[in-house]
Amino acid sequence: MDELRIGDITLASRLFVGTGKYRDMEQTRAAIEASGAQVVTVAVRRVDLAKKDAELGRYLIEKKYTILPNTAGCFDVETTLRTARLAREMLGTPLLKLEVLGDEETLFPDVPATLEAAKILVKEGFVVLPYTTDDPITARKLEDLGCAAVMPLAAPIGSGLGIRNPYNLEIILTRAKVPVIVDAGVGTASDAAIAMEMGCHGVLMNTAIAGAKDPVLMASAMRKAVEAGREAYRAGRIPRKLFATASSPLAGVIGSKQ
Amino acid sequence: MDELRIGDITLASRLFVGTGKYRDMEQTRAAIEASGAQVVTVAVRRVDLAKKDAELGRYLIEKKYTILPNTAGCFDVETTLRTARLAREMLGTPLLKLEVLGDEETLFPDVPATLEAAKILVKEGFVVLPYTTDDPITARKLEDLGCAAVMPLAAPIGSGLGIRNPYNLEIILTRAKVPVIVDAGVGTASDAAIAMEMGCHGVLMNTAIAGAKDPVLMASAMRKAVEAGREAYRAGRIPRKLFATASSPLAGVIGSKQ
Amino acid sequence: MDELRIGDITLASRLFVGTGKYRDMEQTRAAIEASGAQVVTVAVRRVDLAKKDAELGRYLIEKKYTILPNTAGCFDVETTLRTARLAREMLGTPLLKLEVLGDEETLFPDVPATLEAAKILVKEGFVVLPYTTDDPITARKLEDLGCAAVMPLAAPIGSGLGIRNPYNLEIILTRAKVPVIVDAGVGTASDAAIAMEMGCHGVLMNTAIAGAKDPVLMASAMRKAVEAGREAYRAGRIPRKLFATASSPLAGVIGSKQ
Amino acid sequence: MDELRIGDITLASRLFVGTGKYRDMEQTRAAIEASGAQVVTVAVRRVDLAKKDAELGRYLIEKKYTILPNTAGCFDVETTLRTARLAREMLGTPLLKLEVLGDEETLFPDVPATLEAAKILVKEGFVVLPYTTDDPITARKLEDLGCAAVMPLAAPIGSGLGIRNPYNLEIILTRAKVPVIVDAGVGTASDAAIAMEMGCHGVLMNTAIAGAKDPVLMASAMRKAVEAGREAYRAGRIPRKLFATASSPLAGVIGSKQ
Amino acid sequence: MQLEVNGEPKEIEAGATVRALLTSIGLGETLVAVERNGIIVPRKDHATTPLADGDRLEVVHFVGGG
Amino acid sequence: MQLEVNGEPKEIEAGATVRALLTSIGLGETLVAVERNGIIVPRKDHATTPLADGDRLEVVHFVGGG
Amino acid sequence: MQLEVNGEPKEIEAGATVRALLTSIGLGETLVAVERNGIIVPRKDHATTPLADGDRLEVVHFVGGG
Amino acid sequence: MQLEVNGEPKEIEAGATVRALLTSIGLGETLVAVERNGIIVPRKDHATTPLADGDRLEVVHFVGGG
Repeated sequence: MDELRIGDITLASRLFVGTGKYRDMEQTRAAIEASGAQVVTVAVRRVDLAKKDAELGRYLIEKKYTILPNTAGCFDVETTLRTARLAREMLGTPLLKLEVLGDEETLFPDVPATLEAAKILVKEGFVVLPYTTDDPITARKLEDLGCAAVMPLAAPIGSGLGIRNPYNLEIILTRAKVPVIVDAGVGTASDAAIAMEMGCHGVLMNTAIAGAKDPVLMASAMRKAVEAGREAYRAGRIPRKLFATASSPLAGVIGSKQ
Repeated sequence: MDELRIGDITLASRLFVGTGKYRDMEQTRAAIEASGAQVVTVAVRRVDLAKKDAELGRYLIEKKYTILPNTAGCFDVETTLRTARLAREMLGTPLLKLEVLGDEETLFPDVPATLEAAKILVKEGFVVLPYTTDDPITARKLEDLGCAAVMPLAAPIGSGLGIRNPYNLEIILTRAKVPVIVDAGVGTASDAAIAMEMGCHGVLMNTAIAGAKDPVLMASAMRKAVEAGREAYRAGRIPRKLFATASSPLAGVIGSKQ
Repeated sequence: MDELRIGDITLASRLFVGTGKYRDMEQTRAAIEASGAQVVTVAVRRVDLAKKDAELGRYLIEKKYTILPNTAGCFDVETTLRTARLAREMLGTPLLKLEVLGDEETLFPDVPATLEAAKILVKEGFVVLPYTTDDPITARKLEDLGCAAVMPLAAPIGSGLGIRNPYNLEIILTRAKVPVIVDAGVGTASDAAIAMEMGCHGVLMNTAIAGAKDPVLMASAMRKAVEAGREAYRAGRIPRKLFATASSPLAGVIGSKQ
Repeated sequence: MDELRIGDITLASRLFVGTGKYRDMEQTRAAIEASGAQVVTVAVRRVDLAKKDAELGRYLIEKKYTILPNTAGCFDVETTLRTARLAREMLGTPLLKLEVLGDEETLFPDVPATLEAAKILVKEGFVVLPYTTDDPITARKLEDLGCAAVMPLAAPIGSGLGIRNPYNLEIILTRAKVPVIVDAGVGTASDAAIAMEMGCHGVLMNTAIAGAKDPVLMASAMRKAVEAGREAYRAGRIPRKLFATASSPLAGVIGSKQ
Repeated sequence: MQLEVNGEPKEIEAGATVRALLTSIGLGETLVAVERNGIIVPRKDHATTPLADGDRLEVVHFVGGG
Repeated sequence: MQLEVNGEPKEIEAGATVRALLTSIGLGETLVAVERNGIIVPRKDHATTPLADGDRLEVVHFVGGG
Repeated sequence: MQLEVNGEPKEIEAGATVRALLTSIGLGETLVAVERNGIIVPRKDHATTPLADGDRLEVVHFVGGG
Repeated sequence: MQLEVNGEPKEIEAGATVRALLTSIGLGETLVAVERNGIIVPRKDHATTPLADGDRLEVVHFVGGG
């Protein structure tokens, strides 16, 4: 059985999906289901006192999804820590997608702040899955701090650019001893397949599905793409060559002399 | 129902697989089945008088695969025509994968010879699916000659390089009125997904599956990749952007002033 | 001395420039001069009976440029041959840039027509430099027909996409015994440098210079880029590696223990 | 005049070269001269008590090169600061290429340590040019700390991979108010040209020149490539298009009807 | 007394507990979490934790995010 | 009489038909096709097409190919 | 007599040579080339080649091109 | 007295200055820089800065680097 272990969770699906930006709860439900994901990310936000609604959380719990709360929207260590603790209080589980953002324009992580927050949260018992740049040094530091996985971005959040630097990702994969999950930047199915073919252990995405014209169909595409990429990785692809190699035998063609 | 029509054949699967280079008949069978392909290519070769064996043909017919005989190994028009006619005589159906090769090192098509053979074979009633370069002019000529599809190469046969020139392929796709099937050069699952995401109508491959370390698993990967790419194409991917767009709401974070 | 021989011409500059699309004759002159090119392409067109003007031809002859007339705009063999013969009559020299175009949208060559015209023109004594696709089979046929060089396109004429398929170009370069000159598709300086670094013997361009905001400055850029690419090719670049190699010594840093 | 200002230095050449890894002093001299560089990087190392030799420093001072000492080889803030101060004491000028490395395998910077060292050194009056990842957040922080330029890596030091992530670099360029100099990763001339065409203000390299088979010829190639890329940037390249645009007029071809 | 709840002023009777606050807002206790002056109030303590005038409270739940 | 079958010489009795040839090789008639001197011999004519001395025959079937 | 020059009708006196035609158009003989009914008229023959009624002529020169 | 220079032990007469150390090594004062126990000794102070037993010195110059 080809399963992924993160902390003490064992997963058959390597696709992690977000729940933001869907048209409505019905579309959210249909897309998540079509994606086959077992782990689903959510954000922690103030209850809108005017129209409080816990429908999303209730649904995910009822359907037994593994909820992965994030600290999206946090731009400093303090807010990040408080948001993380609120998430744990709400859910009773220590799983956390750590994000400490650098600015709104790029939504790239703030590297020193992410490291600082990771250090504290690991000590507090969180199972930390940090969103990070594709910098191999930062990835290693996060691993050394005790993070349960590292989650380098493929490209800016919501950009749809795909894996912009496979070289850095390959260095991270070569060196990591924890799972490497590509987080952010996937645009279409082949992007997810490429990540898995490189040996990534999973892919996390939200906008690529929720922002597609048909999110439910795209969710299905992503499920198949992640599975295809993983199977291709395990199956061992053919080497790349400049010249051709025949697939049909060249001998035995009619008219040839023996 | 998202089906592909070529000539008067209607297909649910957009993956076309070859039957060359497998370890044995058992592996051939398992890989073809795992690929989900409905159309299967075969070569036409002299019966080896010492050890004649029609197992492959019998199996494909029994399992109701659509057999697509090729003219692989033919380097001139005359041999190509004779091979095509023998294939039709054997099978009783006019479907033909036309290949007239330029040389053994590249296995690229001989463009003028391919055009000449296509012209004659279409007139003789064949349903011609020609292997061609990614030259948009040649693709159009083949279409104008009455070919049922055009099958540009992604890269040299067996090279595993993937779609080396998406620009030419995109020009062909923009202009073609017959199905465009990428034939040759696919190396791994994402290559197939990319072809489908570009709007190709199908992908034909042999070495990428048969040459993988685990051909049956790779066949499954390819099946999913082609479906993923097709679904992503139909689902309408998000646009590419240089900067980020948040997937979690930026408002409602704790600690912020209203 | 690193010179290029084509037919019996010996060239110090490996940049070939067109003369179309400039604002006026003055800009044409300044750009050609800044490019350092020795070979300059021109088109053959009917004298406009209303405003005949031979200024371009006179200038090029006076400045001792090697004039390379083209058959641009010809879409059939007959018109191509007649245009070629008129060019030779006008100039008294057999140098010819052969173009037989497939259609106006792509301006890709018509491969069979190009081969047919090349065969006839070589027999008539022309020194034929054919514009062709990046198909290695066609390139070899043109060479076998006696062409003095082969000139594969990098991308569609005027598209500025650069070398869209370095793999095909590399196959052509590996096999060719005549000079390989990239013709069409260059967009900016690095595109020209890349072609030369791959081992191409020259680059021919027009729109990339004439269509730039400042054509004279771009001409200078192209001159330097072609020289830079050629020198880099001859100098022997470092190999590509995934990991780092220090350029400063790692020993002798202060504070370290011996 | 197209000049580059960094701190209060004004430069005509935008190529910065290192002095490591040459065969001998003679080759060092010839390569630096051929590169046309005005700024030359050096490392600070313990005098070897057995064979002390100040030839390099003497030569650079005599030839009036602007010496840019680096802190290469430093893996912690303290050693970096001490090395920087020693360099300033030796040279009497505050120019500094700041490197705080993460590990020997990647030679990627340690981002938090680089930020910390930059902060201190700027306060001490150094003109700090920091080597950094291509992370736009870190680049902005370095700028905000008062660095005189930012120097993102294109790829690992000595890897020769070229600009592996033009997207990140483009984001940095869009936002930076100080010069952006690509430092590390260039492999050949076109890599340098591409950096300059993107709008980078300079390129710093060592291994690409010193490690070439013919370093002096490669130095000349790099000089021309940087100039070519800069001129192309200033000249304003043509837009990229999928389809063709003729460079020769399509009207006036012989044989056509009016 | 006067509280600040999610950045907005809110009036509540003196001596109210966290649970009372949640009830007054119309929230149950599942799927929300409460922070009082920067410190989490565990769910089990909601009923026994009195609020004080000037307390700053954050009451959060899950929303769609990626 | 002497034939050339798939590029190799083959001796067969005079007057033999295509079907006889196939039988002598040990082949049935399904899943093979026969060309005689460059012209297809349709399956339905195998039994009635006599061979002649010096005939060049191609007998083909399907093999794995891509 | 009536000629077609570069796709347009042109009237010229009977018996005119190629050179006369070029002169009448205002062209010298350098840097142009002439084709008459699909065949090149070499420059050295311009003065001695008479035109005939109905001749189709192409008179070309170089223009900017790539 | 005993110094550590560039990580290696070095014996020098008591009361020697930085300049004396450099001279004893065979170095001039240009193009080198000296750090004593982690603090730069400016060139102008070389002649007047006495060394003490156990001092750790770093004496550096420029080498090729990138």
